[in-house]
Amino acid sequence: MDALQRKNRRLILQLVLGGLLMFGFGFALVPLYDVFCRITGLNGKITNTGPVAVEEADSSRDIRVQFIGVNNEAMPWEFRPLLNTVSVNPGEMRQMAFFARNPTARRMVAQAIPSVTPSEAAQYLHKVSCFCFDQQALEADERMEMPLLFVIDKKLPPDIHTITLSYTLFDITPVLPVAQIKTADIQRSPL
Amino acid sequence: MSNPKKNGLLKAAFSALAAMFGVQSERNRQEDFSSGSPLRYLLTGVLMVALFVASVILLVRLALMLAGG
Amino acid sequence: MDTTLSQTVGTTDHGHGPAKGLGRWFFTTNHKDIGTLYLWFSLLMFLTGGCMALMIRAELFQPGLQLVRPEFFNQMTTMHGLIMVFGAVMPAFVGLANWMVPMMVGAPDMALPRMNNWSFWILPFAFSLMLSTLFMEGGGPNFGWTFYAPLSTTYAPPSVTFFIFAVHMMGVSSIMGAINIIATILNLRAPGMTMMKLPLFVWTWLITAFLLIAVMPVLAGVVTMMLMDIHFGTSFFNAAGGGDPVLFQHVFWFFGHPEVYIMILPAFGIVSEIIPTFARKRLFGYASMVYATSSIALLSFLVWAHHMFAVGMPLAGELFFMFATMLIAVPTGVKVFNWVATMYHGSMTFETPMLFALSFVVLFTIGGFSGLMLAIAPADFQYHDTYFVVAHFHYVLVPGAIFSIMAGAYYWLPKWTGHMYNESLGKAHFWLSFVGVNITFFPMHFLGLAGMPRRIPDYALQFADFNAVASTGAFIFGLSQLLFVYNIISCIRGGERATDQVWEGSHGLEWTLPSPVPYHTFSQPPVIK
Amino acid sequence: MIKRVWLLPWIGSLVSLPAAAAWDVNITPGATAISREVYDLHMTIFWICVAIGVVVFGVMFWSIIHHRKSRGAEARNFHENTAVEILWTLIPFVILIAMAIPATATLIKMYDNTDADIDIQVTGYQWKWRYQYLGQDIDFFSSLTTPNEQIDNEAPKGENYLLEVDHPLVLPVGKKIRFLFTANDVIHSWWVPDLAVKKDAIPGFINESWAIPEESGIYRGQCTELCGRGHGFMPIVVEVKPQAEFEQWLADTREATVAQAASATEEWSLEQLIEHGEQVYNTTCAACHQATGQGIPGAFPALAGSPVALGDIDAHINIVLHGKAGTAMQAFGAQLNAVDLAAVITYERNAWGNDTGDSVSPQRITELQQ
Repeated sequence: MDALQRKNRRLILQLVLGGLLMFGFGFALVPLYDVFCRITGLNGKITNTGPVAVEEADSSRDIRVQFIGVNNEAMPWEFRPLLNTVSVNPGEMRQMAFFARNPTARRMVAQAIPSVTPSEAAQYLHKVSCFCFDQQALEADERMEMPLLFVIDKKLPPDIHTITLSYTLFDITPVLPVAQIKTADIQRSPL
Repeated sequence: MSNPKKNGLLKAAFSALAAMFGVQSERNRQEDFSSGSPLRYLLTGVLMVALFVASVILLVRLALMLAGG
Repeated sequence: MDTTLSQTVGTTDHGHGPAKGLGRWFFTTNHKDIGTLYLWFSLLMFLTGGCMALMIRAELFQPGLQLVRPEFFNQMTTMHGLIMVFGAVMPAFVGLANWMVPMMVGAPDMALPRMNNWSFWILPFAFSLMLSTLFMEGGGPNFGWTFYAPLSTTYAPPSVTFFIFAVHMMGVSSIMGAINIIATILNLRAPGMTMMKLPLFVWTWLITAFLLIAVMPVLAGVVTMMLMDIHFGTSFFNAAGGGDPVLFQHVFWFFGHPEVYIMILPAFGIVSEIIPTFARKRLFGYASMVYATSSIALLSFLVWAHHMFAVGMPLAGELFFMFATMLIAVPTGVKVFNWVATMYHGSMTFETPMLFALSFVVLFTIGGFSGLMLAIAPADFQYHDTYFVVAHFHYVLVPGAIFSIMAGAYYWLPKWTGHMYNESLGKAHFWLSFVGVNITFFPMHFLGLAGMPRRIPDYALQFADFNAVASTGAFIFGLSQLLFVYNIISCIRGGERATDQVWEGSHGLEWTLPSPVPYHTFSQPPVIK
Repeated sequence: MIKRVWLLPWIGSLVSLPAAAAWDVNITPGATAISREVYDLHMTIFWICVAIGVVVFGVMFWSIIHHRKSRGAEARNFHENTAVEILWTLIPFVILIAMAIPATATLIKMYDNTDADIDIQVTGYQWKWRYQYLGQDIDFFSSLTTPNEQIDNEAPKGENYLLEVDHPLVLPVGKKIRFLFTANDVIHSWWVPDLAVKKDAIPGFINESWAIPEESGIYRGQCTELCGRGHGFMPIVVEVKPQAEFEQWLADTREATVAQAASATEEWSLEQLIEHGEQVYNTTCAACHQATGQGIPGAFPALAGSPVALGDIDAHINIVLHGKAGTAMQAFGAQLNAVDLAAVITYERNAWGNDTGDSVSPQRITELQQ
């Protein structure tokens, strides 16, 4: 019977290994998803390219770029684009700013998350510098204009005329160290 | 000069295609099951699925190109 | 694929019989006992999940909130889904596999008897943990059995952590069960039982086991990511930290679609055993069935995003998943024709297993057709997350998986217990279930098309009448399952003696054993011509 | 008894066939060209499935009736015929390919990026929708107005039960409307069957869809992605009006916002504040704190006799304006105007036995919001 046991043992090892590999694959889907998003612009993820070689603008095409500011959850900041829409030529570097004000009586830290629609345009909108690259902190009742520098790639598909760039503002003020919080606080009310 | 190695792969590929289509004759099945290790069929199966994915992507590109024009 | 057996085995049971008392069931390593445990557990979960379904249908009987608050209603829909999928359907199939696969391939027992015991005994604890979340502060999981983030992470009740551990335990149990079944099928076949002669139930289970090993770890992965998001401050699915709720849906449905094949392939196997027996004719196109089911194992990984057509994918993505879904729907759906061809020019009789199998073919195909309609992406914008989808997956799961499990139970009960079940009671159970299923789920097609969304505790007046009909059907179907329980118990306790062959057209190694089947079978491998 | 029993299922499923008006069974052709195309696709694939079904079930029931043992049928011994199998696989293949072509055409048309006349940002909140007309600075919330008495069966149900809102989304007829979807908390999904638009609203991301409504009228829809307790109670009402009426509505709405701001400077008596505050409370706050002010134990705090409602006024205003991080209490400062905020806080401090007698003036709210 031991020949059978050996055969069984080998097969079971392979199957267990397969299971573990698939468990790892489940986690590998996360980076795979980011790469997939970057290539296809799925879900409006955009590339933070940093400095881009300046090309002369293609003045034959005017692209309407809309800006939207969205507060997430109970984010009390006032947060809106200075200009709602901007007309831009592909290849032209453009400066824009978002206005933010912290109306509360305490220091708060926020993180802006960009998203672009139509998703086909996501990979052609390059953000040279953006306030969403890092966290923004505002003292009580402080206001600030947060700059954004972007350029639209000339290889933007011809059928796209309007791009909407939305920023969702998240409150990431570091919560008190866990020990000091009463359980009632951290328990989200059951919805 | 049918080289047994080559037509082995070809037969496996053809069986994989038949599987994806969903129809297979009893005779082919007897042949498939009696020859070679199942691993070859598995690998060919995975390869054919990859080809299937590639061909559907091309189909999508074609559809977009036809309509996009 | 007929196995003409030279000598009958099943020597009278000279070895040690089952242990006495409860110890028998806690420490059993016998595949028959463990199969029985799985089946009883699945029946208990089916009734528990069924009661939750009746609670949901009672609330939805009329517009207005009559019985429950919305948050409890969401807990009922979530738990109903989880218990039916992971507690009723999958353990029932594992139970049938534990009982029948060793006997069908001529093996004395499963390859790893002790692991077999352990993979069963995890389940009662996993489900009591899950059910206990209903009594925890903040209530049980209320985010649907698909538990999309951020509703299931940032906005979940505190009991979500216990829900995560329960899902981990179920996953481990399924993976161990699958490993056991693959080892048994590949290594423990009797000499002469070549892969070419495997009954289709064994083939479909082999493929289902590989699917289980491939996707249950991915489910464990997604649930672990949830755990890390909730407690350890990562942001896999939290947009604030660079995560993405849509990533959750992709990873979940990458597990989800093969999971629905896991729940239907064993049903194909059972029906492919039953119809040839009662049509007294060999299965039509055995080779095609084997090849088609094995290609499903790989193709089912390509189509997950047809559950997400409305999430906002780019056009190329929607087209790819629409084409892939339509292309692989054909080789799968066409298998229905094989069963019809098996019946054609057969010589049929209509005992209860055959009635369940026939209604499986008819009603599962209706579910398949609504699935085809859902595959059309532009039309899916009108169907997605409405009661049309609820009708679709209930048609493929209730008359699909559940009816095939009941058919399998009626078909093999005489072999397991040695007594025939009460035929007229069986038929009564069938007809009540058949009528109840149709009155419950057919109007849901109309509700979904008329615009009623899923998972709502209350609805507008134009949906009132069909909801009333669906609720009455649900109570007919629900209560008629008590007949099933009564029929099983009375068949175990006594009844007309069953012959060894039981059915006139039965074929396969398991029918060569005496009924009731002895505690140990095929200690010496049978010789198969 | 067995003989007649098999008739039962047909009677069973017949009973659900349409009898009265409230039994509508099909999707709506809708009010846009796209929704009619989707309706045609739906009916085409439906009739294809019925045709295949009739053939398959026909053969099956034929053999059930004629190839029965009780009628002496002898089982033939054929169990394989690859040619037949190839045929019955090819036919559905060809039908599906034929079906895929119009489906692809409609889907590609749905992803048309041409410029829109009006852009509307739709934001999903836990259990209401927010509509912002980009560039027209019109921004309002649209919440369910079906009173709790109807939901709890204490009053007869209105005609548009659970499908009526206080501020419907008003659109011009014949213009291309571009919807931009996002969410404030969890995933919602905005669906109006008549416009054949269904898109998920995902927090942190923006999605878009469009529609050109060709007939004016009122179109109702509902949230179609589970988003918690109030998922069934956040309907969508779209009113499509002719161009002239639409422009009139735009002007009236802007005027109303200005009037609202002006009324914030008027003097409001305690009684006026309480009376207006009760209305605002029942639409916005009763969903969690309940109309009785008792809240839900273990879920939402009671306001009757609550330390916040009886304690320091500014603390009470702060919690209503900025919400409370880590809980479901939203920042209502961004959702209600100064008058509504002042009225609801005054109501909370004077209702259910909290008669503190305090009155919060709209000017106080505007001052705090500077």
